Amino acid sequence: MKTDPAGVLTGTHYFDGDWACGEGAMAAGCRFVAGYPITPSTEVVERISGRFPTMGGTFIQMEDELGSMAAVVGAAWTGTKCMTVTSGPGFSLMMENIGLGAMMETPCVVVNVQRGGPSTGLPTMTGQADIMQARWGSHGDYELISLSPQSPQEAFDLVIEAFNLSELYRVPVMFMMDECVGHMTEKVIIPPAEEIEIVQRKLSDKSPEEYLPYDFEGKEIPEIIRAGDGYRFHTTGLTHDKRGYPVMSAECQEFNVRHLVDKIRQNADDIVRYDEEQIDGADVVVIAYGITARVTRMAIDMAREKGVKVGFMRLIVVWPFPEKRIRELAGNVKGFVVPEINYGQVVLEVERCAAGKSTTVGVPHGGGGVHDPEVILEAIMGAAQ
Amino acid sequence: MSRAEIRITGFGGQGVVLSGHIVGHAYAVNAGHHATMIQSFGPEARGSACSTMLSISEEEVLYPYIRRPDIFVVMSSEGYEKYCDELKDDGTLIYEKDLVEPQPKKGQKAFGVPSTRIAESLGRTIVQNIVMVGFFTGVTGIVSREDMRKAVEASVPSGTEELNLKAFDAGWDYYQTEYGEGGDSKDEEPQEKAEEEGKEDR
Amino acid sequence: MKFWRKPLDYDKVSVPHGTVTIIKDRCKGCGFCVEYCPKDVLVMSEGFNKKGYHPPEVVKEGECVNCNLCEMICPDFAIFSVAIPEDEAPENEEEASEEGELDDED
Amino acid sequence: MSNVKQKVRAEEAEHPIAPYLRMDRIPHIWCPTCGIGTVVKCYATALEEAEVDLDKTAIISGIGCTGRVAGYMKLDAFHTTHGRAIPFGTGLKLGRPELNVTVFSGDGDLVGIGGNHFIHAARRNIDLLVILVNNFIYAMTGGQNAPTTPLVARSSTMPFGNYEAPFNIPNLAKCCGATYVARWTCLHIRRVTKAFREALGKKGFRVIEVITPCATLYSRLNKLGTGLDLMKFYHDEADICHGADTRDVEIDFQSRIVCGKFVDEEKPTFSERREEHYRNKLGDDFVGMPSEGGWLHE
Repeated sequence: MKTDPAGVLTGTHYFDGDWACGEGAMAAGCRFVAGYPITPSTEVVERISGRFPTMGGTFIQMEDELGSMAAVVGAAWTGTKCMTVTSGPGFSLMMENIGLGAMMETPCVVVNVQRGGPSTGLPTMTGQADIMQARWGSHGDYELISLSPQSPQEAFDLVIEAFNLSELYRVPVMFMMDECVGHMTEKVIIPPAEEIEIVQRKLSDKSPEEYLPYDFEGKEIPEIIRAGDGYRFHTTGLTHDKRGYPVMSAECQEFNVRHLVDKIRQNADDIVRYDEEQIDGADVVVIAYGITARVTRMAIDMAREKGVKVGFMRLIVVWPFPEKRIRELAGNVKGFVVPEINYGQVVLEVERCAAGKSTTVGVPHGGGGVHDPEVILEAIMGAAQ
Repeated sequence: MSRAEIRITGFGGQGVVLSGHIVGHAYAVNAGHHATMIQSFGPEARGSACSTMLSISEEEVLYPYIRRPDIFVVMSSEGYEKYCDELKDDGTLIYEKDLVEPQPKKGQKAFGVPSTRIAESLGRTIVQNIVMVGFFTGVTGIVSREDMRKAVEASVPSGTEELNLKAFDAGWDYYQTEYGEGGDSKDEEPQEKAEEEGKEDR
Repeated sequence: MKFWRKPLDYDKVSVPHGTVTIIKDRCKGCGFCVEYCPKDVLVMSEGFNKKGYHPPEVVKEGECVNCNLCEMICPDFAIFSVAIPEDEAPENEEEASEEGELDDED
Repeated sequence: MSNVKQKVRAEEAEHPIAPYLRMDRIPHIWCPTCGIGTVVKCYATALEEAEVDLDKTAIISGIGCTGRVAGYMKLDAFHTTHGRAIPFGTGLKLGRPELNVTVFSGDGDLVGIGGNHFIHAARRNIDLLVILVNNFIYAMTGGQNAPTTPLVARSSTMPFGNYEAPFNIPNLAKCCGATYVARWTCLHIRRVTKAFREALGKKGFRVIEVITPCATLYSRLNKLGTGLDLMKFYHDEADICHGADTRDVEIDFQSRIVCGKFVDEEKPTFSERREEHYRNKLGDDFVGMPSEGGWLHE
């Protein structure tokens, strides 16, 4: 399916990551955005609020992030593609209704332009410390998808992918930018509308009599419909059966929650995405995502100059985690080095998958800036020993 | 040029970020290379130290931060004191003549322009940064005058293009008069040419 | 003080009649219908329903004026009345008093 | 009005509300003498009388006893998170503007945890019908103090009586910009139905507060007798005073309850104001949200 030309600002631009993300969302067909201003994410909705009135989209600045996320889940049930945008403190407030979105199996996109935390932290400076929250932030068991762009161009391209994945798997997709990428300005090339592939929401063609909102038996993803088409369906944040009716029992919980988890875990091979560079024969593999992936490249160049065989793996989709690939590499490489702008989050996943077969070295950074390449270099040299 | 690093600094309200944006736009979009701009500013909207960093390269910029700038553009004395030490020993210093008293190291080249005064003479202090961009273009020659003019036109608020181009030309002319080979270069290109360029709304 | 004035067309006005249906096992015995029936058609029964509540029962069949009050006030959707068609009993087009429950009750 | 129904004699006869309810979920979970079911019946009757397109009507509830209403109505129904029914409804309404959206929830949900959403939706005049069932207490969780619990009334978290001033809901709604504000008790079945019917035909942020008995908790904790006793109390103490100044309609413990329609005015809704504004500013460049929802529907 090709996108609506009205939302596509074809051409070569000089945009920051926030604007590029906003443009990508509009190109993906997003036509409803609810948000609450928060640095450093606000430029995304500023961009959108200037462009929506000429393309049939609605932006509403809600009273808080609780309301923003609730409005997005509501709007998703009208068939309109929708998104909200925030940063750390707002992301925390959204967790309640991100859980609702997961439970109701609602396609939507949540952009988090990460800053330093905890609490109000460093509003104008970068961080990557919400990456575990993107996976575990709301209570209960569920699986979501998280993506992490490394540049404004990728903010544009990947947010389209985020919308596509949310449609394919009926989940809220977390778009985990960071302040650096959000406020970094670079050339962004927006292709013509007919060259942008998007996944359209596929509404069920079952009749209202035979349609069940959570009937996923025999298929991985239940068919979706929308409000206002005569289905008169019911959906709830409570544990529910295939009719969407609450059922308070351990059996139904098992039926319901296992599906939420399995629909992502069992499709992880299709969802997972990463870039690899010189992995074959490498002694050390550096794993990074977002802005840190770019900083890491300088350290890798330095290490190669010193004769170390370093491979590089850049996570584009962070959740689900590329477990399979890292398990394959474990044992074949001496060590993994994981720089990230937090005190150790994704590194724990790498360590889990390495399962003691390779050493895993974290390179933490508290936030407010990026790593010095020399610090990453030191970790690489250490892991190569 | 494989890679050059530029720092532009001043106080909030001087249009530091916009001038960086114009330089980056000219180099990346109009000249077809790559330019990565990073900004840092305090939480105050006006008056605080403000700085923008540009990494320009003919190849894709991987590492987006600057470490030792090749070019340091400075529009406030506070900014000068904060960042002067990081300029490369053979770097280029471009400064606001009335606000900054630089002490360049041996080997560093320094070029001053009274950009605020020139902007005042044009009637609007606010275009000081564009005067500086014009002067910068003359000093560095990293992109053609025309590519930079187009970037100015595309980046300033609509309705203010004429004033801003005038400011740009004034900065450019100041360089030619004070440092150039003496030629007043206003006759180079017809100034309306850039208008057909698709306007970006930023 | 109230004055009752006989309408001039009193002989032409027919009183609507209805039949009350009670869905016994849905009743939770709140007694609202018994209390507020303007014609005292209902009483709480002695018997229990499946859930152990006393549902109402009709004691004055034929007195029901089909005002729907029991149907409206029942929180459990357990009682309703339907109009007896005109060929079986004379009926008035007018709905039951808009003044409603507060005045009708007692 | 289809008041004349087919005569049904059979014992298993179906109730006239059946087309509006998910009968497979009845009986409902509400306690004996709880008034919520009565309010639901009034709403269903109003839907019928107002002849609204049920396929284009969505109902949203938050959490709590009244939060279960959406689960019983045979409409597009959303049982959401605690306090978020109004913003959820805002998204639904703005995402597909042709929908009629009713938010049906309790006092704790709408003006306690959801209070911020309530006041801002009223301020923006989002086109929502809000039915607020007020039983003066958090009932589903066991009788804790609510933002509507009258002064001195006892609740499980105010065992010596409530010392916090409660919200005067009609005044709150009016002050924040609601276009239709009424209060009734669930004894006033015809008035409630009429208010619902009237409000269904209007636009803007419409708030109807319905006082209902909670015998299981509020009444028991305060020794007020059965639900029926509370209904009798409403009968004795409800004053109908249309157009009353909402500042004068606060509810004290076991005292007069002023009922009536307090506000009924026309004001442009959020969407109307938005559209008018953009038409003025952007002229023909403005493209409104299609009534069936944003781009991309085959």
